[in-house]
Amino acid sequence: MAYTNLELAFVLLLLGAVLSGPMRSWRSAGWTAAVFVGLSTVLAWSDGLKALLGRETVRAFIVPLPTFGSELAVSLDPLGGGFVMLITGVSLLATIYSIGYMGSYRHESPRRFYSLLQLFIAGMIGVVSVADWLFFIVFWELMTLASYFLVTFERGDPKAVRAGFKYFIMTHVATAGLLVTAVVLWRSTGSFAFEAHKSGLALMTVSFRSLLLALYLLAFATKAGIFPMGDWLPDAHPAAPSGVSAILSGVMIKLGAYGVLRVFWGMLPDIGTRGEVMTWGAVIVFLGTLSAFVGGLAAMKENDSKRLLAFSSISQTGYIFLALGIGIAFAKSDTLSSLALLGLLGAGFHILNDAIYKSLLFMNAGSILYSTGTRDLNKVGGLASVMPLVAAAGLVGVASLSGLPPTNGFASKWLIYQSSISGGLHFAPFVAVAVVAFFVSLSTLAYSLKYFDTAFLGKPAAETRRPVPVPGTMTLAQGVLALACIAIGLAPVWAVNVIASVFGALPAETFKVGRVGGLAAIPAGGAVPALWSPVTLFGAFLLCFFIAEMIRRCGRASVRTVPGWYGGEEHADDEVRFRAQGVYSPFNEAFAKVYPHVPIPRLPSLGKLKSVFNLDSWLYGPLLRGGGKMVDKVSRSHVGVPQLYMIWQVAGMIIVLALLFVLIR
Amino acid sequence: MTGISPQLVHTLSLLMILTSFAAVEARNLRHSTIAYLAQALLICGLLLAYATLNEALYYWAATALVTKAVLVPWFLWRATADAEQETKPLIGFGISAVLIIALLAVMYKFTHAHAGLFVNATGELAALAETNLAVAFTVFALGVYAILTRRDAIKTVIGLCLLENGVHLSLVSLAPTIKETALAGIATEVVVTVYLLLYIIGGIREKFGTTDTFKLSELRW
Amino acid sequence: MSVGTMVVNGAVALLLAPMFDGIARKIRAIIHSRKGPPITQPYIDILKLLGKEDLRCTASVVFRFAPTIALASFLVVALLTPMGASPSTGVPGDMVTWIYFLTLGASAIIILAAASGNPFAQSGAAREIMMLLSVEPIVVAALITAAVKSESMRLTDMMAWNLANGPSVSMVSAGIAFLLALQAAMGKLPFDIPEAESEIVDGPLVELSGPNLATVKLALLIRQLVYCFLLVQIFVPWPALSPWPLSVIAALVKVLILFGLAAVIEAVSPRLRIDQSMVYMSRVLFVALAALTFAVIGV
Amino acid sequence: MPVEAASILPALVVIVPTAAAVLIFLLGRFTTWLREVLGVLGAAGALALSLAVGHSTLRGTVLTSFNDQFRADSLSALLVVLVSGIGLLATVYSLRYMRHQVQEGGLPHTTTVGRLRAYYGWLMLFIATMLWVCVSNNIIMLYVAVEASTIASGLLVVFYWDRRALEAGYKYLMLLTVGITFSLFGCVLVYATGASILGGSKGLLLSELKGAAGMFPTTTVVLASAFLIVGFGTKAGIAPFHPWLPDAHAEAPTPVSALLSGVMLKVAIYALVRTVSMFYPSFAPVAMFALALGVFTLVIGDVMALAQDDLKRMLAYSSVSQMGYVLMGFGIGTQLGIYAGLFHLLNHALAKALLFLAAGAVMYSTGARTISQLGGLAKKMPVTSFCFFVGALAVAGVPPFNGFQSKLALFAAGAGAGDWWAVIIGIAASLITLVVLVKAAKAVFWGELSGPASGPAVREAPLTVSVTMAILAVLCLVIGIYPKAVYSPLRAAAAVVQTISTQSPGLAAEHGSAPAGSRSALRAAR
Repeated sequence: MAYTNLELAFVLLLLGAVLSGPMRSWRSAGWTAAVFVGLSTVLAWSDGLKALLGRETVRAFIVPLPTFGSELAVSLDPLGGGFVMLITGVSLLATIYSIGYMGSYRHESPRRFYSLLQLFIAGMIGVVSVADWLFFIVFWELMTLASYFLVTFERGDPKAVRAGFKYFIMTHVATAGLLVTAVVLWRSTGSFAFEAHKSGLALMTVSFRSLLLALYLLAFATKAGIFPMGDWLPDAHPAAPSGVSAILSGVMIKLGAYGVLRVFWGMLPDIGTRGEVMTWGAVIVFLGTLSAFVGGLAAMKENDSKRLLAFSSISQTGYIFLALGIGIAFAKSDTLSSLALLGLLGAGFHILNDAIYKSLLFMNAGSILYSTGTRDLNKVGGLASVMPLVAAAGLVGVASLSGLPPTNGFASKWLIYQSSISGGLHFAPFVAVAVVAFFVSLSTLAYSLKYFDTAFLGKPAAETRRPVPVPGTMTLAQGVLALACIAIGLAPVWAVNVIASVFGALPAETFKVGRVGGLAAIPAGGAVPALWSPVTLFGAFLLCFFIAEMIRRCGRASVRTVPGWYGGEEHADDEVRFRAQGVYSPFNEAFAKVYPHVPIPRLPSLGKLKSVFNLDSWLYGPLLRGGGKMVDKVSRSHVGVPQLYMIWQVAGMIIVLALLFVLIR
Repeated sequence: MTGISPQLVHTLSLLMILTSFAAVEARNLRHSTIAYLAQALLICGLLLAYATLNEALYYWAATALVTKAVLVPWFLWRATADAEQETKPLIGFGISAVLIIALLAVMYKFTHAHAGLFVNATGELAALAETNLAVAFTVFALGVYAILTRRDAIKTVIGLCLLENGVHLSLVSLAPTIKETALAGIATEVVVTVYLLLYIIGGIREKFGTTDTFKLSELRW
Repeated sequence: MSVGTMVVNGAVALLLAPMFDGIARKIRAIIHSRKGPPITQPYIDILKLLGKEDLRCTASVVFRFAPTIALASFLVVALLTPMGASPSTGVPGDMVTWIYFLTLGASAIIILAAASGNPFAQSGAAREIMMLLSVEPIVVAALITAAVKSESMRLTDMMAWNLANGPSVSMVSAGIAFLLALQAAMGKLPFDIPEAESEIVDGPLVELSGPNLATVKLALLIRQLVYCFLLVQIFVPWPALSPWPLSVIAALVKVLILFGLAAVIEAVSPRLRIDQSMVYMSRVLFVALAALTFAVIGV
Repeated sequence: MPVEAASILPALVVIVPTAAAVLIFLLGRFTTWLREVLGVLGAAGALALSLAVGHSTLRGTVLTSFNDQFRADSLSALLVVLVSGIGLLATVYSLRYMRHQVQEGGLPHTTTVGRLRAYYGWLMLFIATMLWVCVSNNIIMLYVAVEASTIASGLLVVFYWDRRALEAGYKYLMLLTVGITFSLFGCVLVYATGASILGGSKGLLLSELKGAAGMFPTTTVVLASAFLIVGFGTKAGIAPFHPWLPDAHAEAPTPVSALLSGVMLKVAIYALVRTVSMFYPSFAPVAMFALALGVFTLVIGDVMALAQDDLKRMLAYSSVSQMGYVLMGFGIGTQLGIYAGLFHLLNHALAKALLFLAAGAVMYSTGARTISQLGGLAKKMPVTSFCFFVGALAVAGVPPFNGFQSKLALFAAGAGAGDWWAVIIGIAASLITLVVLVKAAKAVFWGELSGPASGPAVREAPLTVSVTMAILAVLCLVIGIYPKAVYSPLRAAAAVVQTISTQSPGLAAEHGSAPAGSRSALRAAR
């Protein structure tokens, strides 16, 4: 039987896990892992490209489980292909990054890192390359398990351990829902195959189907870190080693979006469910908007670099779900096909971009941690002079995170706004979504600038140790990602074409591709006309830059370096350093006053928002405490006196008799 | 198919109730031991009575004599060497007397009502079986009752013996005519367990200084 | 054609922006019953500054190039702004592009401030962002209203739609919301919170001098101009004179009126605290959202 | 229909460890090493014979000896191999562990090296009696064997002879004996009725009774199955008859705990299934009832486990819940259900034994077993922590470990039979299990080194200890990744048990592969 390269890649990863397992030295283990991940990346890309560009499904059959109506088989359709390429690409860079980064864990043993890392990658690849719920769940769990051990890599740190535990349990509770749906549909169809379950869903009553879909959504939204369910994210991502955080935030949480696509885009019955699909789309949009908003505001208040980025992950995943929902909402309508495509394109493109710049930024924050030993933005500053390249990469990262043209972040946000506004023409609430999205993107700008300014600009901080330069591998990984940001930003057309093929559509239905790679939305199929021609505009921008520089220089002013002016007094650098916590403090206080006055939407203040966001305090905490009380009561019934236990025996005996009489008579 | 005297069996089995009542209620462990001894002898008598139908039962009678009537009482006697008075039970004499009478009545009615369902003998054997089953259930119930309401570990052991007697009585009266019954009866002698329990109780007495089972509640929740 | 438009737009922005400021200062002086500087004063200031010594408080590259980037991006915004009434189809952008290039310039200034490492500058930068956060949503809401009405995200289409269909409730109220936010968008009193001279000595610009200061000042002036242009062209595009140079002139007149209005308000009102300004902005945002709702309803 | 072949093997399986026990009692007093060698030899011999039995039963023959008193079909074979295999591991584990316990004194107790003789002797007897349960074909002897295993293990439970041990031992013996006396009543009823139907000695033989069960009068069935469920259920730790279990499992020496939790419970549930399943075809409600009991048990067990701070008690309670899963499988009663029950029985035997051995290793090196006292051991005891995590995840049913396979089969079976409530509760409870075990694992092995764990003497457990754990861990992983390995024996074993009458028995023969029930269950469900 013919092996696909993907299987080969998978096997290679397992092999790498085995080989790099016993190694004692960080370097050798790291390079081994990097080599194996690199090889499997090449292989995976070969298959992914085949699936993506060929718009075909790479299939290979491995092991049958006929009695479960299930089979382990590679089935890589364009969607899976795209994700496989994303996963392997980011993971490879993260692995290379880790070679340098993990140098700060000399005291730990590399065994617990690289093997798990490769298992983690393998799990993710498995998730996106099967078309069978049973094995989907198996790989999903493998992924969760490996990532759990990676998150708790600093097992000496109780906070990390707690965070990992929270992550593990929350995702597992969600996955149980997945298991339930799988078993239910297996029962009604006798198979675990995606296709079979699609037909199974079609046969069910609306209410029951809605129940199952809700379970699906719960599972995937939890993994994706969508606001109410994704509460594990801001704890777990900072806790993990930065390379892992990059993968977690970069690709793993995107698999939640993958699942939503699989189910709500791929598995909903085609006929007679338009209203239903619309409803689910709206639900997803709502969830997305909510967590985009909450995540953005929470990030603005955060002073811990990695936590800030984690919240921003929540916010950006919110964007993805937002667009996803719009795409799904109109997916089944015949007239608004290209509007649906617009939404899906926006989501897909934003998945790609967020994967790139979010992993870049986590690596960036990791470099700060590596160099200064702290994640607290109050304790760092002026790092640009220590690591200029990292700073440059960080600048590109924050630029595209906040969607400044001409980076890739702008291109996808452009699509998202366009889809939400044109969606608003057909389903009014989506317009409000557009406004919120704009506001969130401004808050994104706010917190990303806060991150960049306080960390890299300004005066060096006195609190922390002298920053050490970061290894080349770390810089390399970030450089590659930064270049990717700009390249995709300048030529979004290519990306859009590829992503359109993921959804089996032709972009030409929606876009007129301009002479120089511009995108012009055609007013057809529900999309409104819009235009984004990056090359032209960037050309114009360069021209203007030239002019502006001319103006600036025309005076031939002489240059002199002087100390900063602090109202005429002399100050040491640290005294006049503007700390991160001060950045938006007026704003944050103001929020508390402002928002209650806003008639619509009536939002809690930032402070309250934090407490709303902190689900432990009002949801999980009481739940656990209540459960604990219950458990305690039950356990108190075991008083240890033998007679009591025997009374149970006899009572049980009598009950058994009675019940059996009832049952059998 | 005769040679077995119904009256004898009736009397013996009804006497068993009295003995077990005594064994449960006697405050002095040695007295209840003696009561148990008496009951053991009664069982042997019953076995002998049935043995006229099935000589295999003679072997059982013999072993029963050794285990029930000799070994177990002896163990109990040794175990109660230094503490003859049992610790105060949960339920006093009067109530338990009433309970036991009620129990007997219920069991009697029940078995006479439903015994036919699982007594497959005929004629007087059936009648015997019904009486015996009633008695057996009562004794069984008494054993359970003793185990539940008596705080003294040794008393619970006696209760256990009563349980076993009840089972044996039902065994012999349900399938008196089959050879294997004897084998079954012999195999299910509980004497080893009793010895082991008393051994452990000895240990408990030396560690805890008492045989009050309510004190045995350090391992809980 | 489009290239021509863009050239004109750029030229207008670069050359006339200081003049509007000069006029505004004149009006203010008159209200203060002063003589006031000549209208050309801003040109003179800028030219003088261009020649002055360039003092650098930091060697940061960002600090070096941020002023230019700010000016360049606001120029790009100017290119994208429909200044003449004729729908110049070729402009390679839409409302999203417009807003984001504006944001690009703003963030250039913010980064510049942060790079200077001066606390005044940095708190000014923070305030800048906060103003952005409270003003932009209003502008966006207004623009989205227009987009919904005209079913297009291209500014020129919005303008054309308004010209074709005449005023409508939603558009007018959106325009009013924009107008109420304009003062803050232009960074004039009572909303000049980011660079409050008497408070944080010009905020982001405190460390700037010579050509850098000139560039940033010019950039900020251009920003004021494009905001005004956007308002008048999208929400009150009438009269649509042709040929389009005429319409450009008409637009300039309208902008001039706006500037005068702004100058009057500036002259008579004290500076608000940022929280007060946000209360105000939240109210205005309400108006804008109401406009949007009207648009969705279809009035 | 499998061919029957007279063979001495089933009897030998029992006799060999018994002989080893006798030898230990006789010769053990002379030298220390002799009893250990004899012990290992006995267990190893038992394992070898069991494998032989398994081999021949896999080829479809049923071994009988002593005119059908001993009978080994594929179900017995599965249990026998399990018992003797884990028995051997526990014996090997004991070598260093028990010496350490009685010499350096891991726990406060009063034992002497001399009593190790009794230890190994009773250990062998314990294993022998459990094997006896599995191969006995005589319903009365089944009871006798179960009671005998109680006695043998009872002496092992009180081995330390301190307050806790004695209390645990008393409860253990008392509750179990009472419970098993119930089952004796059940056995007597079945025997008497069967004897009157089949006549004479046939009434004792399970293999014969199976056929006759359909003709039993209803009352007898009700009484008998009630007595049997309660009796053997007590032994199997089914709630609410479980309270002896945590005490005994926690206070016994660790290898014994591993045996108790790992196999003794399984042997008891085997006896339960052997006897009760004979009523399945004609009295389906019995199965329904078993299902309900199983679900109740798994909930209670998990809830109680949540409340524990003592590592071994926690494991014991989680055993209760897992036995609930097993009973649930048997209660579902379809072919797939019984297959799943057996599969989970196997997996839980491996995983829970592993967990107890790992906990023992922790006690071995730290002397502490209170979860809240321990912490950060992973640095000092990597192997142990690895094994514990494997065990925990396997029991919790996380892929790619074996527990997932069986639980999936279980839920599939429940779904197939339409017992939705059971499936939902089962899945939810398995999440609690996960919480319990992983929480304990991270508390013990992660975080800062604290309390007893920080002692200088704390180091990885000795070779014999860690090797036994490693073997079990590897087994868990292998079965989890390649479950096909155990399909055929499980299929054969499942085919032995009679299923409830929603489907024709022997469907396993119809299909090529193991959980053949699934499709038939589906057919039944449709």
